[in-house]
Amino acid sequence: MPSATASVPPPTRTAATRNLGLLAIAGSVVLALLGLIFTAEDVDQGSSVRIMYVHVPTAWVAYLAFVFTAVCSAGHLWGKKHSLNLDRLAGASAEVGVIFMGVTLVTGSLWGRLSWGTYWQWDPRLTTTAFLFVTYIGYLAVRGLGGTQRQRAKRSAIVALFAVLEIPLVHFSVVIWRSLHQQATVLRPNGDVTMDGLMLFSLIFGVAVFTTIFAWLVLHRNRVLAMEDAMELRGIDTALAARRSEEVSS
Amino acid sequence: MSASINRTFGIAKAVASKDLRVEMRSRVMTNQILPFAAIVMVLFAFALDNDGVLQRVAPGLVWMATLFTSLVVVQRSFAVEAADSAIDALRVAGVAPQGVYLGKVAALVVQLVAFEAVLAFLALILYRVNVDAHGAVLLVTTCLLGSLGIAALAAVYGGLSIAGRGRETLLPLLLLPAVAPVLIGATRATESAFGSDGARVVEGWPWVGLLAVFGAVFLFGGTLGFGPLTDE
Amino acid sequence: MSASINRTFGIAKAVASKDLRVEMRSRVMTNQILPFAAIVMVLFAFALDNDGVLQRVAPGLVWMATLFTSLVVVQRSFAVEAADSAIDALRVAGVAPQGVYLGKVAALVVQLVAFEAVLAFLALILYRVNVDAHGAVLLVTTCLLGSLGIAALAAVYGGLSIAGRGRETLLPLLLLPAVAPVLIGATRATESAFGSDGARVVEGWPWVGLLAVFGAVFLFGGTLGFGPLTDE
Amino acid sequence: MGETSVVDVRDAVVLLGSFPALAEANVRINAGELVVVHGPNGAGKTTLLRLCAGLLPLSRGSARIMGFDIEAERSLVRASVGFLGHANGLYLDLTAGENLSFWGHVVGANREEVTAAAVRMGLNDRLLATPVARLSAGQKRRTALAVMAVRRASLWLLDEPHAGLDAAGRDEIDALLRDAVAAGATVVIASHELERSASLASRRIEVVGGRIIEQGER
Amino acid sequence: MGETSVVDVRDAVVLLGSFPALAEANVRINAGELVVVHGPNGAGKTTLLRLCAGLLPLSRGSARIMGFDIEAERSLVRASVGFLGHANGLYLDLTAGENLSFWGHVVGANREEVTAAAVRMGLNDRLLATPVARLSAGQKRRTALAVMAVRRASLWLLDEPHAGLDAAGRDEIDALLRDAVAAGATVVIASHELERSASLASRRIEVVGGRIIEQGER
Ligand code: HEM
Ligand SMILES: Nc1ncnc2c1ncn2[C@@H]1O[C@H](COP(=O)(O)OP(=O)(O)OP(=O)(O)O)[C@@H](O)[C@H]1O
Ligand SMILES: Nc1ncnc2c1ncn2[C@@H]1O[C@H](COP(=O)(O)OP(=O)(O)OP(=O)(O)O)[C@@H](O)[C@H]1O
Ligand SMILES: [Mg+2]
Ligand SMILES: [Mg+2]
Repeated sequence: MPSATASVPPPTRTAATRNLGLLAIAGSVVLALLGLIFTAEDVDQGSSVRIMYVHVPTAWVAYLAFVFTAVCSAGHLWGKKHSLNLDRLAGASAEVGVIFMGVTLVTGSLWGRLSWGTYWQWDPRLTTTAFLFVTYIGYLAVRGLGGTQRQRAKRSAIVALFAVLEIPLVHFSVVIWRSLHQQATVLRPNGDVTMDGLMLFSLIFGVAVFTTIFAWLVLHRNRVLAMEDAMELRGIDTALAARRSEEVSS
Repeated sequence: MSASINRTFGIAKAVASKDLRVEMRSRVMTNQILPFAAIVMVLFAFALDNDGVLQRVAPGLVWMATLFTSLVVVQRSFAVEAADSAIDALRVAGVAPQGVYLGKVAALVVQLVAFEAVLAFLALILYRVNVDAHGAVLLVTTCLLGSLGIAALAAVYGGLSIAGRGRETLLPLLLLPAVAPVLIGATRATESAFGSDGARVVEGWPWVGLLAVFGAVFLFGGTLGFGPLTDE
Repeated sequence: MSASINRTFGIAKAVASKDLRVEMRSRVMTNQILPFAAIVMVLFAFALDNDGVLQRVAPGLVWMATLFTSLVVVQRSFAVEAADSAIDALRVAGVAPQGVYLGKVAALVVQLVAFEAVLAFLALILYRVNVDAHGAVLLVTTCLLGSLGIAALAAVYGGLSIAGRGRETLLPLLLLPAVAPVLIGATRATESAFGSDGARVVEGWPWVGLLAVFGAVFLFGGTLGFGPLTDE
Repeated sequence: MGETSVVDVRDAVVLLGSFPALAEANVRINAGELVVVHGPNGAGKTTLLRLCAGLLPLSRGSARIMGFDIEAERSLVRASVGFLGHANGLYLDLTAGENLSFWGHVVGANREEVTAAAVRMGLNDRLLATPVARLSAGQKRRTALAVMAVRRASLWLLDEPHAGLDAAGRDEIDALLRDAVAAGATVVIASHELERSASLASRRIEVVGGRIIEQGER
Repeated sequence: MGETSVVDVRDAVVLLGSFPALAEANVRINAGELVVVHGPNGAGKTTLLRLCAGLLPLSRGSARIMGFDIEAERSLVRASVGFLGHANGLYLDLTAGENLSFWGHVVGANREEVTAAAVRMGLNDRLLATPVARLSAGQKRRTALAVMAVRRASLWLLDEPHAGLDAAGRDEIDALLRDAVAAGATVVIASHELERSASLASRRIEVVGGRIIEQGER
């Protein structure tokens, strides 16, 4: 049943992926212009508010990545074929998510230094974010446990479904525990948005740009993972040959 | 269906009583973990006396110790399965993994609650915490639900971590961040029960609600996930 | 005499490097104890932020964690000997027990010092402790001598604990009271190094002297006592 | 033939780490056989038994046990086999009696069956009340075999069941296995004891270097 | 006769817990003998070997090993015997090679001797580089026996040395033990394999119920 050859997805050198990459680059440039030049300074925070255009989108896209991981994992577990490709997509998405979450942490710390005078506060939002980050490092460690690809897929899919439950906790941490961190300003429960028009636009534009970057990275990473899996399967032949020659020689 | 559920609970009972019996024989909890926790509490009492800090720290300390204990106990509980490869026999017996999981959780909860009882009692004496009748009810509920949440999650990841040599290292990495909310909720509820920092008892109940939700979600997820996670 | 001393040190070296290699393979320290200690420190920071308590508690926390770690590590270090009865082979090989003891202590000290380095570093960051050059020297000396004292005692009791089944449970009971003076001395010296509560660095050195005395006494006693205690 | 195959392993590759402990092995065993697996140390006997018990993942090839696919229907496979490895699978802190009655509870055997199995393997009341950790090597193995007898599996997989047993114990095992076959079970044992297993088994399988080099006639 | 007795156990009682695993046992073994200890499971074979290795306290009676009193001169006794029990005494996280070279360091054997022992027990480079935990049962036993060979003890005490070994391995052990005797050592093994040990040993000791019921002629 487990087949000897992994299905390697189509090459990434297609027009679609290339355009996606170009779009990501162009978008980044526009976002930089918007963030650094066109948007106004904040009344209280001055220029440091510009960190927001990276900080908030990376946080949200990291959420998106983790949710995507969970969706792919569910698809793997409950799908008829138990597709390994979905498992690799889940892994790729989690890797990119961890990187984005790392960017959130770093930009948040820098911002904190500017607005609170310290890199780190033991604040619920910050702490839960750090835990979410650690959880997905744990998820990646589970992926690296070894065993066959099916074992890896099943194990990590279950862990992913547990891990995704932490996201609401991070999001609502500011509500549950009194927090220093910015309360929800955009995604408020009551739907009001309190933000200057261009700032809001830039923020949403940033989210779009980082989502494009995310998609582009996941496509490539997924392909690399598929090739690694294929290499691993090919390694079995080498190992079999080695064992045969050992038995002959001894 | 109901027969199979009965069977699952039968297995859970067998596994739980086996685990508790092993613990009674080895006495790791009573002779090893409890004294250590007690000494930590005494040392804290020395280090932080004379300034209300103590009462404030007490709840956090109790729950931190519980978390740590759950790690040790769950690791031991699966080490016992692995020692003479009993786990292979269990896997092959066609035993419902849900039964094994629920049994492990039950044994773990019993041990954790016993541990917390001693610790809470120590806190009352050492840190001069006062608990009234309402507070006591809150405290007991918190202990039960908090332990359930921790145990439900610890047993899942404990099962994952024995699946191969060297995997023990995963347990804290996976468990600690996931269980942190339970820890915080339980600590806040205990603060209310202890009246630390002027917290009132009624403030504790919403946290208990949160603990109940966590406990239920983890137990449900664990019952579903334990089998696939450990069946390799 | 000198030949036999050389031989003892040769064995100590073999045992120490074997222990460290086993640890490197199993990575219990790096993947299991360290993350746990780190998260405890993080949670403490979370629980006790905003009120100078943190800096005051930090030294005690570091040493309490070290003590706990020494327990786990020494237990593992003898569990490794007991797992496949390697200890029987060692006993029968006519190996000088002094060599085994010194080797175990050395491996333990290396692991504890590595652990403390990480913890102290974390304390510096998380708890915003400041250490100047003199403080750093004091800190390093304290870590070395404090670890030596703990390790020298822990190895004796560790040996005792494998001499029979179920005795591991005795370990903390025996170890904790004996090691308390080391713990207090090391904590005080670290407080001086950290400048907690306005302590000055020079105030730390007398404590270091005490640690040196304890370390020497425990090491000497252990070297003499380890053989008779474990040879049954 | 296909229907009666209790074990049907085809071109199976099992990787332990990156080492192919089974390297394209082919085994077929019919219902009611008592088969012995021979081969040098490290040949893959244990791996073959563990694979058939559903304890190892298959990297390539296929394996059907009692008609169930070992990957897709693992839990059905596991429910119908009994496995005893090199280790005894006992709880060392519990007494032999407690171990037996735990398994009795788990598999739903009644008290008489448990007692009968203990008596059959020569475990007297003193031994039943002794923690397994304190039993002698052979007494531990006897306890493990009593547990197997309680299990009443339809496919018995035993890794060196005679190891550590005295002469009388070896005969008892042989009788136990013959009875199991008479009651309709299939038995596969790995063994290094050529003479004893030749008289016991109906067929011999020879494993070398992760492949089956001889299967005897069926 | 008194001077050449390597093992001289008289009326020895050894209590495990409160159970007399040896109940007034008398054994005498001379230098250069290769003796096999037989007996049913739980008879006290392992206990006898462990007593002679200085690993168990004597409750009553006396025991002299290589002329040293087992209670008063325990460390001298231990230094001159080599012991292999039911367990292999290996560090499971270390590779077979690392285990061997650890023992080489401890007993002061040089690298050639260590390599020779490994080769003799059929451990190739791949096995030497594999962690012991991953070796097959027989490969572990081979490693343990290679360690014994490195030890060069004057009294070898082996508990079922053949357990888990394949046919070739059993012959290798027999040769190893014969060589040890030829080099002046005394060898005592416990075994359940009557035929094999009859051809190997110069004398047979029969233990039943903690007492020696037959010692053969010396
Ligand atoms: C290390 C420090 C920080 C971390 C880990 C962090 C983390 C996060 C995360 C995870 C989010 C997404 C929240 C959600 O929508 O669920 C977020 C949003 C946000 N953060 Fe931070 N943050 C940090 C520091 C800061 C600082 C210093 C500021 C500004 C003073 C800030 C301002 C914001 C704002 C305005 C949002 C958008 C809020 C919303 O609309 O929901 N953050 N941060
Ligand atoms: N992780 C690993 N890396 C390398 N080799 C491994 C690993 N795990 C197992 N092996 C090898 O795989 C083989 C497993 O063989 P198996 O245990 O099935 O042998 P066996 O036929 O039962 O031998 P024995 O008679 O000694 O019990 C051994 O050669 C072992 O060295
Ligand atoms: N603590 C204890 N309490 C009661 N009985 C004990 C205890 N420890 C050991 N025994 C008994 O002592 C005996 C020890 O026998 P020993 O291990 O020497 O047997 P053996 O001849 O080596 O048997 P085998 O062939 O099975 O290896 C066993 O009968 C065992 O049940
Ligand atoms: Mg085997
Ligand atoms: Mg024995």
